[in-house]
Amino acid sequence: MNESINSSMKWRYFKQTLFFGIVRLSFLIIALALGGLLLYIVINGIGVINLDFITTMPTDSMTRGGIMPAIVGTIYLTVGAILIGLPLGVASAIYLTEYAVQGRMIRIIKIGINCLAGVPSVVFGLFGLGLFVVMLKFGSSILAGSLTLGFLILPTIIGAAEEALKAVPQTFREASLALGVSKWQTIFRIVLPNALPGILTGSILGVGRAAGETAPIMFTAAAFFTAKLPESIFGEVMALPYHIYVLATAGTHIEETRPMQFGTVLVLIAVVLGIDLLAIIIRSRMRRNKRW
Amino acid sequence: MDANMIISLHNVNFYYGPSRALNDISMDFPEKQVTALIGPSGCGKSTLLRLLNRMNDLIIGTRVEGKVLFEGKDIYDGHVDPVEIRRKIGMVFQKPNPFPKTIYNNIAYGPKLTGANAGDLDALVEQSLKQAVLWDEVKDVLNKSAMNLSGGQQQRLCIARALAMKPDVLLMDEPTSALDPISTAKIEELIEELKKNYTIIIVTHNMQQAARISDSTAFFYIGNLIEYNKTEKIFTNPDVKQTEDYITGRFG
Amino acid sequence: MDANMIISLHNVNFYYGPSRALNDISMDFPEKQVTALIGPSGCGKSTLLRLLNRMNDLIIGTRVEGKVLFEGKDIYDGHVDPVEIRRKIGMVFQKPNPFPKTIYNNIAYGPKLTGANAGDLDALVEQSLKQAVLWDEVKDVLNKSAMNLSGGQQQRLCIARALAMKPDVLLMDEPTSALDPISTAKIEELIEELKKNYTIIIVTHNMQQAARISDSTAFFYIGNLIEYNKTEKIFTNPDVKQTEDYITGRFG
Amino acid sequence: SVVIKGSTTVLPIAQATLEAYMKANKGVQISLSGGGSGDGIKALIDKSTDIATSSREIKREEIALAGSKGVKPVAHVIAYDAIIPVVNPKNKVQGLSTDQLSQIYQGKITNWKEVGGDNLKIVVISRDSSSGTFESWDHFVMKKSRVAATAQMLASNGAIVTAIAKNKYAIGYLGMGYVNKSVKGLQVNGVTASAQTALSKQYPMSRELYMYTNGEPKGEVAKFIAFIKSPKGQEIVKKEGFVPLTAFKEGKKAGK
Amino acid sequence: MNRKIKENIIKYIFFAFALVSIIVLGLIVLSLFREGMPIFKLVSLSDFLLGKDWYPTSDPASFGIFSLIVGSVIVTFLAIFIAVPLGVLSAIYIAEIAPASIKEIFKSVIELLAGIPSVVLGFFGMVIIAPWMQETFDLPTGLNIINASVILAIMAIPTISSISEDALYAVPNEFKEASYALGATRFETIAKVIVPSALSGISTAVILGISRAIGETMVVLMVAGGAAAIPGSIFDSVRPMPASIAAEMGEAPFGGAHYHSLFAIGIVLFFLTLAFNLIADYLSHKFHQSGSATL
Ligand SMILES: Nc1ncnc2c1ncn2[C@@H]1O[C@H](COP(=O)(O)OP(=O)(O)OP(=O)(O)O)[C@@H](O)[C@H]1O
Ligand SMILES: Nc1ncnc2c1ncn2[C@@H]1O[C@H](COP(=O)(O)OP(=O)(O)OP(=O)(O)O)[C@@H](O)[C@H]1O
Ligand SMILES: [Mg+2]
Ligand SMILES: [Mg+2]
Repeated sequence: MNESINSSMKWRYFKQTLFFGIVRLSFLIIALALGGLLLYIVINGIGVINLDFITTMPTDSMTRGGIMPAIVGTIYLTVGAILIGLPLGVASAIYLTEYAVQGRMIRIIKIGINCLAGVPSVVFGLFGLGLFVVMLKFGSSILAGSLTLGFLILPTIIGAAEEALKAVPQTFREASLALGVSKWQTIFRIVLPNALPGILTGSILGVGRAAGETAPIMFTAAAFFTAKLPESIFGEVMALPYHIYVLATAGTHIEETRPMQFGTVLVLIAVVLGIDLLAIIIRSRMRRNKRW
Repeated sequence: MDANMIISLHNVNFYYGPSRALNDISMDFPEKQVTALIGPSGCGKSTLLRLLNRMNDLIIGTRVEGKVLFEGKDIYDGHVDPVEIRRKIGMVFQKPNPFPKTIYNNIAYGPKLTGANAGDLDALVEQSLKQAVLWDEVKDVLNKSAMNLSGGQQQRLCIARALAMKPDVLLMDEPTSALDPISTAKIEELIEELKKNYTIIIVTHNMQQAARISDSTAFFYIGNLIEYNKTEKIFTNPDVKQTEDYITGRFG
Repeated sequence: MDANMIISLHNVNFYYGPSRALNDISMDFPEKQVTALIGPSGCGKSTLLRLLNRMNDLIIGTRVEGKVLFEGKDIYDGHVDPVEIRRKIGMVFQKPNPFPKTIYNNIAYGPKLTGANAGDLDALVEQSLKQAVLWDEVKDVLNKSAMNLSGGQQQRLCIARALAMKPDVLLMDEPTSALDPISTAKIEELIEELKKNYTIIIVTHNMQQAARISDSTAFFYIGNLIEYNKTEKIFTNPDVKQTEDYITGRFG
Repeated sequence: SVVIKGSTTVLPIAQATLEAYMKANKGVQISLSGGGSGDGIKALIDKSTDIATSSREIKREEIALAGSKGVKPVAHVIAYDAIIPVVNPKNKVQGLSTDQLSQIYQGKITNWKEVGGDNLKIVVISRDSSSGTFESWDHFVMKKSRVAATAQMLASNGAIVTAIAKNKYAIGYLGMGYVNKSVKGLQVNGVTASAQTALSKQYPMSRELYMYTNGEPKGEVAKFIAFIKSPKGQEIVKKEGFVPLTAFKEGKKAGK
Repeated sequence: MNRKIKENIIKYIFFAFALVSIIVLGLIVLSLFREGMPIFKLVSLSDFLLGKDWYPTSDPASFGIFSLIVGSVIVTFLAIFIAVPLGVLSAIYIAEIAPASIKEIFKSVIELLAGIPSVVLGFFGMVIIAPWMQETFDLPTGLNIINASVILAIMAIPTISSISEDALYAVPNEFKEASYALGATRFETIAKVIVPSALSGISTAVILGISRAIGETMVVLMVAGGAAAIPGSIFDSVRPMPASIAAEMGEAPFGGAHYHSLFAIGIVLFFLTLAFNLIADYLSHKFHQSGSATL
């Protein structure tokens, strides 16, 4: 009797050991794959990175010089995308969570928004091309690209902001309302400040995505080469992701520009992961200060 | 019950969606007295309390029938502003729920936003904290986060926060259920003190507490008001058998 | 206390990280009797209970000092398997926590893990549900989700689930605090019934309940065992003033 | 400021010349995008570019569309390009006939040994069917038959160079400027592609590269196009690996 | 009363913002249809979806996207086949097995990896994996289904892992405690209680991963090889739908049949993601467990 219990226990623990082994292995595979990828890029790209690479214009058919206009362009486009996506997204989320009467209509709207989060980025590019570039005659420009990217990240921001707003304990709202404070004051003074870390993280992650997207700006904003920085929002810009794409696939000097390609990849990764890291740090900071 | 009646309920029914949580309740709450609401879990005590300052407006799909008069006016009347009602009828919740702000700002929050007494905030904060018997403990840490206070202190802070609005009525939903005995004792003392100036309606699970602090007690059972009388009477010689069973612990 | 002692604590201290939650507890639990643990909130009742079947292993940073003997062996000994201990010492929680599975699978979950064969399972499920006085209410809906049961039914289901493992000891942490009076009464009856075959250790906030159902009662205060004696003695003539204050409702 | 947009094939010429032009004319701002010949012409029609580069002639529908929007595309030939079939340097095959090329691209010849190479499967790589380079290939080699669906269709000349350089099975085709040491250009019908043979039409597959403007160019645009057509500009065209117009003229002279 | 008006004004301002967002999002769909529908005057819907020949520039042109659909589906399916087990298992690792002290870090790392731009992954697949794969296995081409799938999987794993981890983390502690209290081991508790309870969230995670993979453009444009044929093996090239759009849109004459057909592919993609989202919505409601016992 005791023996059989023992052997069945052994079998149960064996399954556990096996399973834990598999799980650890999966994690290891992922860590190695992604770590290896990053390492490879760093090793290959670090060589060309220096001050000149970051601060000068490309010359000699991109085989020399730096990628400054692409960095600047990416910053312009990203800032533009934030200016459009953030206020629209957060305000929409506030309406949807705090004001709208929950019901089927809201559920449909939410499915719609989720759906758009899954729409291929190239489709956003087409939309931007059709609406901003052609119909509204913005041309291929910072404005058109920022709008397209702003809308691309809109579903992400709405989703993140909604989650953050919902995570604010209902008791805070009740406590405020029970004091005879009006609803909008409660939203501005209590709900929003407390949802800020969540909104921020979600938004920054969205922004990171905007900075790294290629397809949406291909038709709406990105230039292969500009000799000067743009002077207005109706100018075209170079952008890091697009620059990588063209360097790797177009031009007559693909092999010669390979180091620059790796360098550009490294810069782009640094920019995007830097933005994301910022989000994660801010979130953990704010979370530490706010224990509910 | 010869006191002035500040709140009166006339044949009130309350619904969460299709299900009725309160059945035909009629009762009056005397001014500047403590009324205790008791009854087993789920009998509708919290529902009744939240009805009195229209906090149930926040729950979707709820519906009120009947009349709820506050100082003679029906608070569910179309043109009554619930914000105004809530300013006059303060509330303290079961779980202490301070804002994640400083102690000072927790108290100052309401007055600042409603413009009431905005002139002398410091004095108001001090006065409210003193009323809630918390001043001595926190006067040196007013700028520290309220989240760092103990449960009992937080609950007194919430009371102070409500008092800072100078309400006429104070609703308390099991204000001591999450607290240790010492904090509980302090809050009970406080209630004794407050009833000189405020009408207090308190929900409690604790029979002894109801007996100690209230002037009148109402016993509810599954949405019905079973018995409502002077506390002494309820605890010594209730009219209804169910009430007796409940308070002697034969169930619950 | 002349019964056989199934669990013994010798100078037990318990720590959550740096803070001590139990101070030097020594006590014995008699076999096939009901022992009640009472005391104000936060005094360490749940902590003690979870110590007895090593559920506190799941909380990071906890530490036990002293000896906890079950059937004479220290359950915190290095080579003791907590999984084995938990099989022998069942537990019912404050809030009913059925799995989101069918009623049948809730009961069958544990026995299946330990290799009960399918033939016996049906009988075991029926027997456990009958023991928990739930069989009649659910026998036709065994394949419905347990989440659809009422709170009281869920709690009895959790008891049945624990019984299906045929434990020696049953730990119950405020098993009726979330329940309505009728469900409470049923569970109290059930405990009466179960003590014929099981050792039961129950935490309760409800003095009347402790008085009604337990053979011995232990009163805790801030991590200390203040008084431990026959229930009758505790409720009629406690040795310690604090105990008396507590059970007469002078605080808490 | 001038905006140039269009063919990826013309990109290297456009970029090198505009760099040189801007060096000579400080203060002029020119931006350049790829996207494709169609994209460029589209942009010309929307008036969102000043110059559309194209590796093919503008199509009839495009002219019609332009007309309806009041745009009048004017063509400027700025260089010539020879389309060269390329294979991996390890491949033994030195040359193919247009007919063989057609068969290979239709998927009818599937092994290198059928055309004198090793016993290896042929991996057919083509440019995207919408590119100007493909159109020329279609015109010169395929005639009316279709490229097999199993052919890899890569989105750029660069992708083709990368793919062929690493793949001993593969055959592809490139604009002359893109042929470098990592791939091997094939003779076609026994003729090696060079500026000379392309000009003399001995090499059968060469095409014009265009810049289109809306109406006759004016101002900076006119100056820039003039610069490309100037000997200095054509020097750059040659350096980038394409066939300069001047050489064509010389060739014509030589031919006479 | 004054305050009430103010309150309403603020409400309507928020409403206006929400409306703008929704309208814009609606416009995106609308513009797809406006530009895409005209193709169906030339080709019937079934010829478009089921036709095997994609020769948009030939004369006469053929607009059959079946092989493009097959390409998308195969690449996505294979990516999911790789990404789901790895993603879910790594989520289990982070949520239940990893030491508490490094949990937070692992989770952050996974989230960070979700941010690697797709063009970078595409670049990696094209410049490094393709030549390596082609030489090591002596394949006709390294730009093939398996390469694209692996890269897409790398892209989808962080999404799947991170959202699954949230779901596992959200499983009420009571369920776990109930299981342990019955004498279950950690593995048994994970396999029989925690994972089933988190199934709703995990399925959402998987569907989101699929949505992301099926709509991903740059990766498939750069590494799938672009052959518009029905593949015979996973070492063949394919031309997934987003790659077709991205590659051809630049060259397609504006307003022509080719142009419209590319938008029509966009519509097909939209419906695919819609379908996945509806499935996700359905699953998350079906598997949804009320967090704790409801009283
Ligand atoms: N938001 C809600 N939606 C639907 N039903 C509700 C809601 N809140 C409460 N109820 C139901 O209304 C009834 C009364 O609930 P209420 O919270 O008023 O009870 P209570 O007397 O305060 O109980 P407790 O002592 O447990 O707090 C209960 O049956 C409860 O299930
Ligand atoms: N996970 C934990 N981490 C740190 N401290 C804890 C933890 N759980 C409980 N404590 C602390 O240990 C002490 C005893 O808690 P315990 O839960 O045992 O009290 P209790 O007597 O069961 O109270 P209640 O009647 O409210 O359930 C309390 O001070 C509590 O704050
Ligand atoms: Mg209540
Ligand atoms: Mg407890």
